[in-house]
Amino acid sequence: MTYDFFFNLTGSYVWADIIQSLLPLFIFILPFALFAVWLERKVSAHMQDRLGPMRVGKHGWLQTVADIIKLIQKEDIVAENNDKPLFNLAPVLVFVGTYAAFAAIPFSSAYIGSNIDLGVFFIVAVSSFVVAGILMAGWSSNNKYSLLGAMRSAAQIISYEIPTVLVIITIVMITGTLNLGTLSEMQTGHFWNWMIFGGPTFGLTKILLIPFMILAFGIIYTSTLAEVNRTPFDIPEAESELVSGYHTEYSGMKFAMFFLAEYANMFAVSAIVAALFFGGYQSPVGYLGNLFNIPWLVPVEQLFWFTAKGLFFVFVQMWLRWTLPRLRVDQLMQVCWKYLIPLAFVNLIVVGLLTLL
Amino acid sequence: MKTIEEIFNLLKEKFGDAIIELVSNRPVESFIVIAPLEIDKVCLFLRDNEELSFDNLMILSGVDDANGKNVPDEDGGTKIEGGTVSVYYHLESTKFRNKIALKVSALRENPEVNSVESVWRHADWHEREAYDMIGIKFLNHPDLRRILMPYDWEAGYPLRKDYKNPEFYQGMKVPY
Amino acid sequence: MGLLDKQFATDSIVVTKVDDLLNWARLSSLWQMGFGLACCAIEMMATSASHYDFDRFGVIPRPSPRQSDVIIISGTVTLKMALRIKRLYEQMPDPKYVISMGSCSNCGGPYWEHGYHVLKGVDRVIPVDVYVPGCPPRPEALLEGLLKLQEKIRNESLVKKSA
Amino acid sequence: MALKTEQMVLNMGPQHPSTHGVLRLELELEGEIITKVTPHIGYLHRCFEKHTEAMTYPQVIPYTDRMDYLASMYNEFGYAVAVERLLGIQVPERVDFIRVIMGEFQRIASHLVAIGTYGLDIGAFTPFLYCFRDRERILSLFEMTCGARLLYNYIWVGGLSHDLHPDFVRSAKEFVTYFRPKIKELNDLLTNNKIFIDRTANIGILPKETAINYGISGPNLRASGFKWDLRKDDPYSIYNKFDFDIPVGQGSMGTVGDCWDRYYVRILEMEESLKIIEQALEILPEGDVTSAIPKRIKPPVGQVYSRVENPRGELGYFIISNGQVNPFRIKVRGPSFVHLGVMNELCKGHMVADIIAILGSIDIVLGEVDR
Repeated sequence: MTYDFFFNLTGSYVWADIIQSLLPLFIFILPFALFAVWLERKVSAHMQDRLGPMRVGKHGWLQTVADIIKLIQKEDIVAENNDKPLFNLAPVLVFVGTYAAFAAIPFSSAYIGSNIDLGVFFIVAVSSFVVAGILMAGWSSNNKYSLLGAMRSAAQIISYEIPTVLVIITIVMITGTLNLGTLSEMQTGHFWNWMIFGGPTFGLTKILLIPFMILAFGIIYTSTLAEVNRTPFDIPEAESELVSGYHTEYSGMKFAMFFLAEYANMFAVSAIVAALFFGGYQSPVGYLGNLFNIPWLVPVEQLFWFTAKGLFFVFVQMWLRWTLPRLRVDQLMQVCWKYLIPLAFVNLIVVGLLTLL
Repeated sequence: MKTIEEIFNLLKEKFGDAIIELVSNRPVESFIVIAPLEIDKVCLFLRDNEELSFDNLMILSGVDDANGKNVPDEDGGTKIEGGTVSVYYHLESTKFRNKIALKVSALRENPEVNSVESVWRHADWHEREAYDMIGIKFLNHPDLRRILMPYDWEAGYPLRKDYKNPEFYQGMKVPY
Repeated sequence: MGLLDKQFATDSIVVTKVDDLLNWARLSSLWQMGFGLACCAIEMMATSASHYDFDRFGVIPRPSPRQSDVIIISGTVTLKMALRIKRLYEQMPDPKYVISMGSCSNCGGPYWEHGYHVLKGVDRVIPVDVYVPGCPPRPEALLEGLLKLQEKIRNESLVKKSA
Repeated sequence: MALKTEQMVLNMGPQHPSTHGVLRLELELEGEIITKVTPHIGYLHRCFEKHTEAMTYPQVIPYTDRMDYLASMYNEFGYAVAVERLLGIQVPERVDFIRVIMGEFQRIASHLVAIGTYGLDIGAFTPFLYCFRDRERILSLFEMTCGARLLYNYIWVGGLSHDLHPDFVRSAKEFVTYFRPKIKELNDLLTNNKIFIDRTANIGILPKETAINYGISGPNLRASGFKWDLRKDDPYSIYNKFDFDIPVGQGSMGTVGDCWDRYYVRILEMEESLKIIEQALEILPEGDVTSAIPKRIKPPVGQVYSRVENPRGELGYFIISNGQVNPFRIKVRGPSFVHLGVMNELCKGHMVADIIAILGSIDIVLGEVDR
């Protein structure tokens, strides 16, 4: 829909492609990352009886802008013993891995970067780039803290991808599609059609599915927390142990890229959770656009609902971060291999049986 | 609970000449003076004897007695020649709530005292500190290095009374 | 030195405006190196904590010197530590600033006379921008020191100074 | 052909977010498992003992403040008690009461920092700020009394520098009622958190015999299950007038003497300190606090080893007097100095993350380690 619009506007497939693909970066990821960093600082401050940034703009809303402008023109240190090509490539790779995931995320029925049939699969695959980037960062920094952080991170992200994928398979088994757009469309109507409430099925199956869906949601939310290195799983960058983990040696804009990628990633996983379980861009109650018969309002409302759901989960991530301590690296692995993966398997089998009903 | 006189007599009986004297005419605290090369055996006895059981070394302190002669040195100041440095041991029995102080003295030029590190692990760092600050060498200590001062500090032992501060350390001016 | 500093030979309206923007960004997001030495470090922590809240000024502690803009020398600098502080300072990316907090790091403080192992002032090893007196300075004093530093940054320029 | 492998040496500090100051730990690692820890100290060696030899007895007090800067009141307290023993003087009753009140407030403040930074080490940021918020209230009480927030120079040999502020008793009582629920809040947030327990229980176990052999004292010794508190076992000042318990480690989450026990003993001790403060405030006698301060302090030739129960453990002063106005030698037994010596014993076989947990749980202050 938007693609056609841009095509008509510029008269060229190439330009339409470029605009289409850059759109989420400029209208969404960068502003969102800036906003999320500010939000994180405000949320943490208010949880801790503080005020947070106050001096730059009203309630410090320009704080992150100032941070980024400062970081852009900071000296970019590449130390003598760094592995320079890898050191320079790593932040780009992390950023790209995160950004590419946004291509398949359905922001609204009118805008999906690339409405491919393998949407979910694509996101899972492409976000694994991040692991490579982190490993490269840790190795090339030639710093023992970075190396430890990177090794922990690789182990963690790869392990936690398994329960994530198992839960995704569970959903795919019910819906029969990997396309996130279709998946969202299936959950249309009201909130009881969301997957967390058993999806658009009817009767006994739906009621029986609800507890297993809630379990599936718990598993996937926990494992996505680990995949984006948030507390209680922020072991790769555990400040009190490993200084700042794999990005210890990065300064200036390269650090900013890690920083922005982390926050963009937070939204990406929240968006996946929202799309899989909470109706994607669908409104829980109905559309004003339909009510007043204004067709263009519906996609805008959908964008609002999608962002709101995503932001809610981002908020929960922040909430957890400022409440919980962090696990140790072996306990982290235990949580994954001893609890989450067996549970996810059991869940998969039971849901599989239930869908046969 | 035994008094310090009783402990002194007990030790005298067991170790003979190694136990030098009992100083009890000073205010607040009395102490037993012991030969520096016998102190570890005496301490082991004090710890393991059923009736004494001094299981806790409270503090081990090195002291420069500064009881030698003051003589002028090359650059106009004075330095101390001769005399002794001492180590004080304060022991406690957590079982009998009893406390005792021991002292050993060694010659200032090359002070050598047996280490009690094998009796109380606690003594490890205190002995290193006494070495670092006063320059007392503890024989049989497993790891006798400087502890507080930098490992490459060459200007002597700071808590000796005639210590002189160097002008520079690694290019940084030391005096105000 | 940052990427742009002292790259311009002459002043112009563009440079001045860029100056203003960069100075604003620099002074509003002074990330502090999370690094304490002695007693003053406790007051520095108290300044970051709820009651005084350094975060209001955009100051957050970063554990790594590579990501910090300002190092607060909070406490006595000993000879053993001085070379490490110098190295930490050198690890920070430009533009970087130094706040010397407390009498000890200003001039040796109470240890100036007999402190055989105390460096009498951190300015013997690294350049200092703002000195905050006190033993230890109250958090308000540290905040004032930060405001002074911001004032200093506000008047910086990208123009290369001619001799 | 076998691959050549070697152990990784990780250098932690002197600048590291959680070495609590300028401690340097040299870790030998086998993967993430620790085979050896070598602490290197002295990065904050401020020559305390040299200074004391050049100062008169009262002039030493500000320097004792700067040793354990989280428990300045108690350092002064210990020093004053030691010199008074050497002089053989008795202080007025009100002085003793105020000293005890200040000392116990200091204990709470110090434990709050210990607990807060421990949370920070484990990864929970918020409890740290809650602790500092509550500590700020105690600091304002101190400020009201002597005008300083951190280093007080308040307890003098033979007395105190000032009497209490007229509002002090009321504010102190207010604090006690304010603080009790906060301990519960802390328990909810951190102590009973499943992740926190997982991280700290059964980690860094210190058996009682080892602890005594290493000279461990204070909360760390009590956490190992040994009921030993100098306030009761070697009473000084007027502690024998108060009714309070000595909490010991029970091993309720793991083994006796693990990190969780060391942490929890501190929580319980704060409650006991509140009890002492309440009792002392009730029966605070009137009197002059400066009357017993000697004009000129010149103790006789002699020596004393005097110790008090600092928030961290046994703080001892060994003073040798040669009859002059300045001490001949003062040697301090700092509890942190002693406790740090046990690190290697505790850390062997644990992981890198546990080092932080263990170091935080033994609660050291580098100012006192290096003096």
